[in-house]
Amino acid sequence: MRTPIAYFVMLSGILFALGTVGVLTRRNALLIFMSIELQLNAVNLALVAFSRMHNQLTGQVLAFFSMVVAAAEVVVGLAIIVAIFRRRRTIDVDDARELRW
Amino acid sequence: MVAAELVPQEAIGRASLLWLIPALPLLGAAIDLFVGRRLGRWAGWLATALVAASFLISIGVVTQLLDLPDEERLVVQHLFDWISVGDFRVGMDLRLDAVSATMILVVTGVGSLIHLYSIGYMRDDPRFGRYFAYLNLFVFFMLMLVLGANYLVLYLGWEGVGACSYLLIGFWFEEVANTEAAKKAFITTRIGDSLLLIGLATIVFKFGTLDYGEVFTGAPAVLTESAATVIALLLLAGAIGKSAQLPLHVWLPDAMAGPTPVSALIHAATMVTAGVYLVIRSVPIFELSPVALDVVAWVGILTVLFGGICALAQWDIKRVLAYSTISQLGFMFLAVGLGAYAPALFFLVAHAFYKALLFLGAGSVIHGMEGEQDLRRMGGLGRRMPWTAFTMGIGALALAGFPFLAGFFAKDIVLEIANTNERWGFYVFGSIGALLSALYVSRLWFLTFVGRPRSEAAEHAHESESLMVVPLAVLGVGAALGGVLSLGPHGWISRFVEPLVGLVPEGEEGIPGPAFLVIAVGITFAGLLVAWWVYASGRVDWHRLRERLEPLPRAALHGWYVDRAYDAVIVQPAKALAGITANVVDAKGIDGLVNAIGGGTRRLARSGRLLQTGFVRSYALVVFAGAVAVLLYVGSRL
Amino acid sequence: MTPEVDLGPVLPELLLVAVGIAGLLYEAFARRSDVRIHLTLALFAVAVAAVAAASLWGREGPAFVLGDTVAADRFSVLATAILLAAAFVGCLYYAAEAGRDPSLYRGEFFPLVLFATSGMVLIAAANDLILVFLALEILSLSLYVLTGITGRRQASEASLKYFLLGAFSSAFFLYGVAMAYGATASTKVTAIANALTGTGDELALALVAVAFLAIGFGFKVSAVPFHMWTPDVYQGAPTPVTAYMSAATKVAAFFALIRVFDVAFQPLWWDWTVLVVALAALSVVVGSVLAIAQSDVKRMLAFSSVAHAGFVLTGLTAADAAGIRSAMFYLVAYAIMTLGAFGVVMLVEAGREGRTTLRDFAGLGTRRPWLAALMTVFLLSLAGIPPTVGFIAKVTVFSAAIGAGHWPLALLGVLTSVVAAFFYLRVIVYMYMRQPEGDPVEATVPGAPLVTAGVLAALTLVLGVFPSLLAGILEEASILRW
Amino acid sequence: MPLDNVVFWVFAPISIASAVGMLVMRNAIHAALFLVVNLFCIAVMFLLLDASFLFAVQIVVYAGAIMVLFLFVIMLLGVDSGVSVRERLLGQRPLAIALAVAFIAELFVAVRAGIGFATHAPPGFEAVNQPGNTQALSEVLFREYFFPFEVTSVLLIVAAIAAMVLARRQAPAVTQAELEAHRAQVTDELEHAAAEPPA
Amino acid sequence: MSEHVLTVTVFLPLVGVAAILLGGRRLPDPAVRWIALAITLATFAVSLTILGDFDGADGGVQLVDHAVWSASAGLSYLVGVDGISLWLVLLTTFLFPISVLASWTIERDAHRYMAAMLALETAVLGSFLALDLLLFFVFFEAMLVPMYLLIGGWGGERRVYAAIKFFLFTMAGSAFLLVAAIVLYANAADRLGQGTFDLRALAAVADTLPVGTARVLFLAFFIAFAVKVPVFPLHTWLPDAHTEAPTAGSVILAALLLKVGTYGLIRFNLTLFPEPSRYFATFVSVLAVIGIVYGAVCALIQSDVKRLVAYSSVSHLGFVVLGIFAFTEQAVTGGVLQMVNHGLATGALFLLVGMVYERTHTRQLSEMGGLAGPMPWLLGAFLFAVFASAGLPGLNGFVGEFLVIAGTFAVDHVLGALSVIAVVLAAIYLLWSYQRIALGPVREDHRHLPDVTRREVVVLAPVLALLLVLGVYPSLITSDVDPSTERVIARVDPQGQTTDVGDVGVLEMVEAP
Repeated sequence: MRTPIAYFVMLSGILFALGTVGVLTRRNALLIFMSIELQLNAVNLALVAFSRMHNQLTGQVLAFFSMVVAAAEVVVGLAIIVAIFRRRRTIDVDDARELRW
Repeated sequence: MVAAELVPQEAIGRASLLWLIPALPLLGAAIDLFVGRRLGRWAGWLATALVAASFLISIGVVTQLLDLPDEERLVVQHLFDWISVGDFRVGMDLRLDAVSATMILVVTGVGSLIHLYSIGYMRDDPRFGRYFAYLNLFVFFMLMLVLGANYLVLYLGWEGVGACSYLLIGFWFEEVANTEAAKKAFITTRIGDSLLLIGLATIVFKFGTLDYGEVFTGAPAVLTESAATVIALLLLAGAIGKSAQLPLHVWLPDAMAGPTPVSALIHAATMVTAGVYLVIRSVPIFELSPVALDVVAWVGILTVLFGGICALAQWDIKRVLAYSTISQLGFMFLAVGLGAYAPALFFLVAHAFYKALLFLGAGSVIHGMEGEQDLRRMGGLGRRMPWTAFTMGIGALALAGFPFLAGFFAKDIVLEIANTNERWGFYVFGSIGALLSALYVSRLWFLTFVGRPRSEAAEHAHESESLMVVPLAVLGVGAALGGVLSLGPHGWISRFVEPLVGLVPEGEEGIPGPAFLVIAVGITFAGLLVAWWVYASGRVDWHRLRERLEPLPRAALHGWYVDRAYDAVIVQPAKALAGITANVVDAKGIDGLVNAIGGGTRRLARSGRLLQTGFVRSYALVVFAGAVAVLLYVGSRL
Repeated sequence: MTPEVDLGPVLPELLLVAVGIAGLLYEAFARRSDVRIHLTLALFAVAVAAVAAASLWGREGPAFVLGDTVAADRFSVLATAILLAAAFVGCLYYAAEAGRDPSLYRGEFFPLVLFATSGMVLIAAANDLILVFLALEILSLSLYVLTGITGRRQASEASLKYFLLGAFSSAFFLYGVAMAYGATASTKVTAIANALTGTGDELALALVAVAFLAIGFGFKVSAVPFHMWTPDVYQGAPTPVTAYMSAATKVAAFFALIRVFDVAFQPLWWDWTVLVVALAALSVVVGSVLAIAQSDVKRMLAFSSVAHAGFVLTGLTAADAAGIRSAMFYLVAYAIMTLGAFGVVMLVEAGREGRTTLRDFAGLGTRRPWLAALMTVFLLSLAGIPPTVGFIAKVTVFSAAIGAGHWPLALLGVLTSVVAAFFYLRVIVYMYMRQPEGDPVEATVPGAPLVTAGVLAALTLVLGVFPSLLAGILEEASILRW
Repeated sequence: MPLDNVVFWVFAPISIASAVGMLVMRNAIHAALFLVVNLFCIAVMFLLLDASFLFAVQIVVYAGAIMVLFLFVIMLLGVDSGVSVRERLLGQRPLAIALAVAFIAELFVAVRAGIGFATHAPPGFEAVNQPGNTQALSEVLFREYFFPFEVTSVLLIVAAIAAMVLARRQAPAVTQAELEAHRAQVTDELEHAAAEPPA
Repeated sequence: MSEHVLTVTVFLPLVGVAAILLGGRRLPDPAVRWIALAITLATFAVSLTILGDFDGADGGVQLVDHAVWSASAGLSYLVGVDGISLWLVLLTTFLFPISVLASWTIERDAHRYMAAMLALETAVLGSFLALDLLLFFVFFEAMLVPMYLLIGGWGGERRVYAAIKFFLFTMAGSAFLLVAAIVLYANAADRLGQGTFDLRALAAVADTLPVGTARVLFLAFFIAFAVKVPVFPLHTWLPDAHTEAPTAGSVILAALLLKVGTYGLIRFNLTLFPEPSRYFATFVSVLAVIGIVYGAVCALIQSDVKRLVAYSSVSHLGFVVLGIFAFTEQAVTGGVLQMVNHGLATGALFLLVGMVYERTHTRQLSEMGGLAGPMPWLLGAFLFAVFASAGLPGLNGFVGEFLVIAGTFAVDHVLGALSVIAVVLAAIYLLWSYQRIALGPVREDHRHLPDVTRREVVVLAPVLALLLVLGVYPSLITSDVDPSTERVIARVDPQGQTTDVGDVGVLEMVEAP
């Protein structure tokens, strides 16, 4: 393979940063959540890249676990968002600010 | 020329009763204080009896002293260690020597007479018992002052008499003026006392002790002239305050607010003379500093003139006497300053008699006039109060320096010593002072007892009860005959005291002896005659005369406005300063800073809590910013 | 090769999970779930797990089991003990609260707490970063749900915020795990340490890993600037949950942090202590200062917990056994006093229609003297006033920090505790120096939580006077092998 | 240019572009679809890195199951129109972008120092992947990581409970207005409270 | 018993706390009062046996009671008494029954009040007796809480502000102390291999510190104690706290709590840091003199009588600090004596102010006047205390003041002389305030106020008697204090030029030339 590992790591970093920007700028709870998924995926990319770098499969196992976690998070997250929506009829996170100051 | 410090003798025989002399009045004070109300009139008799007992013991002790040879006339009784820290010890020690012997006789003698007088004078006072408690307490402290064998016991008495003076001046505390006067007396003297305290600290620094014996023995070796000057001046400051000398004299005229017997005892006979006593006591130190002695003399002479002029302008009978006291104390200071310690002590004794007499007489007048004190409303009382008039006449003549009465000898010796070529200034001013004394005292007597009654009260005045008159008579005898103690510069009292304080310095005579005597007597008669001419002859309208001399009499009446000057220059600025310190520097400045720190934190918190906007995205932003910051740090470590 | 399976060291976790599932089944199939049965089950689980944990104290055997992913040491036993205690108290509180107001009752609370606790116990014992991550997720997900379990408006908002920020920060944590793997080719704590000891080749990635892991842990322990969720969530969550969460999460996360930083990244201590110092300083200052402006007691305690995280971090600036001991002691103390304080808040809240503002504490000293007395003890302990355990805890962390040369940080910590004292005292002011207002619904105080709080208060004082009771245990537990 | 390089340089920009697309899409469904594209690109990267099993899982689980779940919820809630994309927080966007750029830069520095941009993956990964990626992976997973694997089951149970708990309907308690009023009152009081300096 | 007498003394009041708190509402208020009184009296009795066991000639620490508290952390329970602490302990145990008795009229929450008082007693006693730095700190901090509750719960109008200010101010000061103590501990760990807070061991450790470090640590200790004393300019908590505290609170605050500060200066600053003590002596002395004058000046124009007494405390405590940092035996012993004296005199003043307040319900000088008419005994006692406070010889305030002045003057003429200003100012503010309270015309509604009650006589008589006794026979105290101060000075200033102003040797000088 000719592509340096660092390229993959940097790509993961860029995607992670973009995910972060998504968390920070989107008001839709679902989209924020999707951005977090993007971040987790970016990390997976890094893990797999490192796995390749070290000539090991451990990294891939880690990525596998990370996917499981992501799946579980999705369940909980979506449940919370649905619950919120039921109560408030909106999933605009900027509206959820009764708790402040 | 100072004699060496004597060798102290043990207190044996009658002298072992020395401690009883102060103890008895203290006992009286305690009893009268706690159960005085239940004792009723007996409170007064008890107090009087105890002071009289002290007087008797004093006589017994002093006679024993007299039996000893000159160089052994020093008895020290150690009661207990008052302070003992490290090598610094202060004993509660009593010291009987010629000087203190003289003083205790005066204090207990005059004191018991005034106690007796007070029984009558204070008869109707609701706080009769308490009055005598205070009076006894005063005698106790005064005796401690003079009997103390070290400066700290002296200071104990010194402050104690001040406190008693405070209590007694403000005895009728319902009147604000009285309490003001009491406070003024205490505080003004305390200014002097504080300097005295520094003086004591200096003595401790130089000698490591406050014991008279050690200090006096060591003084010539330990003290340089400048050190001696410093200590002497600090002691003098205390003396000036207590003896109401310029510039701390302002409290004494006001102190007349107290009951008149108090003025007689404290503010004429005893307490105010403590300053003179202190200087005489400290002769070994003063002798080392000619400068200090000069200062003493100058303070004395200035006070003589100042007091005399002010006394001349007063309308209040007691204020005349108060200024007179100031002036007379000036004479004593003058004497001390000139090195005439023994004569000064004699002056003190003589003054105690005639001034106590004058005060008690004035008290009798006031009593007879139902509390009136204004000379302008008196007149012609001589017929209604003959005993008072007579005895006061003796006192007045004595003060004026009428030949062969006590005051004559006293003043005469002082002027005689001043009568040298180098010191002719003191002589001249002293003579003027003598003239003023004669003038104001005869003015007082004439205005009070001669002429027509100038008020309703004066017409109905009555002689006081015998309880009050007897002491007058006894004091009258003393004032008249006190001179026998000191006939000439080498009288009895001088011989008694000189082993301790040294001889009267001899100087080259200025005005020859006979001429001097003529001048002295002439001055007295001149004063009496002028006063008679103005106030008693009826040929002069003294009101008009006074008006013509304005504004001088008014200025003199108000003590040359020294009070007002002090108020404007010291008291008011000090109050303002205190106000600024407490309300601005402390409240706004220091505490303001404290509150600002607190308030600043709270403001910070109040604005800081707004960071917690409730927007989850803001929170995420902060987290991310933190992450970037952490990475930035990591980057810096690469 | 089949790996040797020694489940002994994870027996407490297994027990918790097993009973948790049992509770879940009961909840699913019972017609009307009964809080008493749930409570009994949960307390039973905790008790049994505690016994299991206790038996591990004297365990002989390999230090690392289950494929070297779990460390079987006394360090994790101690953590287990504290966490079980917190779970115990949390369940008691919730049962009482649910008994008072049935509308608050959700049977799933108990299994969730058991699962969360199992995650926490595991995180303290995890010897592999990925296991740390998994355990972290178990406890986090449980807590997200617990926060919103009553379904009330504020609770669900708190739950959402907690979830979004939690997921956000766990992404960072995971990135950290990835970086650590990238740097050392392993995620085993001990292996990382060994790898880093050898050469400094891939130091850069290791440092990045440290940074990301610090962010993840910082979030969990609510260290500034990763604390933003804390006040909102503590305030919004039901008080029993807050009590449990504030004590247990912090303990678990700190134990994990200690193992990761003081073992895995021990070779890099020179670098990470600076980070810890910065986080500690920020936390104590921001936590203490911002608490001043709070009018809600739960929110105030939330900020105070931020400050306390700072104090634990202060102890951890000493990258040695002393630092670990001090941090552990502080965590024990913190768990005791925060559980107690929130317990009292819960009991007060019960009489004030769910409100927890300072005003609701007015006159408590006369209304409920015992409650006020207990609260006073906890507050003084939180403020670090002797003779409470909070004081000794502060002294130990400052000792550790000063021993490591960080005296300016210690000074800052002590000074900010003065600031902190202000708001703790203010509660006392309200309790004792203000008249109560309104006519509160004086609900009868349930016995169990009151007794629990009483026991905690007694512990606060006893450990404050005899801190040496813990000394031996801490000494043993602070030995981390690698 | 070797094939893998080409693939990388084709899919990397696409993945970034799709990520950006997700960020800027008004419509949630569009955003979700961009995310799917992105996930697919990452799956391709996995393939490049010889992780064929993960490639499959990525597509099946992520792009398939998870994203479908997302889309399902989006449609269920029908909320897309309800959420504005206007930024109401001052400086949020510029700050977010600036920080992201800084983040990338820092990472760049770290990666350059840590790995270096010339370092290639070592050869011999085929040996590691014997007898095939999936089997090899399962060896590691079930030997070395069997315990974490078991732990994930707890995670999934928790997720299940979460869904159970949160799906229920709730009853309202104290109204927000009441609480707000109460709090405002207390806050007001605090302004003039205890430690106010003396007037 | 006798080997644990100090421990018994310290913790006996806690028994009372337990009894009162456990008794709770079952105990009626009178029972609570009597329990508190009995316990404090018992403590006093026990403390008197200390006096019996104490060897006054030995300047060292005696009756040491030691127990390991936490071996791993190097903490120990270590108490002991020397001449300096002995009389402060006795002052404490003496004043507490009186304070309890003075609080007899507390109606509201008597349980809590008395419990706080008793807890306070333990804390104060512990502070005076602890020889372990951390143990001291524990008691030092623990003092704050009951005092805080007393001020905040039973104080005047601005009690909450005053209580919090008191608490935070002191705590802020002690922050430095804690850090410095731990630094010493860490150094002990370095040098001895085992960390310790034992004062005796720490002194040796402190000697090995670099000069700069020692000086910084000295300052840290100093700040803590300076707040407590309080030394200018850290005094502003004091007027508020004194003014707002209930009577017994003010008494204990002024008489005892402030003394913990000055005691700490001797016990810790001087003993641990000899070189820095010398280095900063002038600085501290200047602050002390500023405080002496400043406190007096501020007292001059106060309109609230308790505030006035509070500022007078600033001034008086300045004397104590001045004495301590003169390093002459007389000054230091005088300082210690002055601690006791100020405790008694100011305690008496606060008791009296409290009694007057109970009758007139005002502390404003402008609203009083002429009270000596209806209440001659009460105001007589007041005047007695005023004189004692003003340093009238024969009463207790004088001897200490004089020893300090003389002892200081010997080493620094200027400061010694300046401090005397306060002698005058004290007379002014005390007499002026007394005049405005007691003298002049009495207000109509005050005309029939009752004079002292029997209980009040019991409260006042012992204190007033001691004012007199210590004025006449201060050796009662100084003979025990002196050997201990000698040791302290020998440590601080081993080559000192002037350590005993009595050691001039005049008679040798007379003979020598």
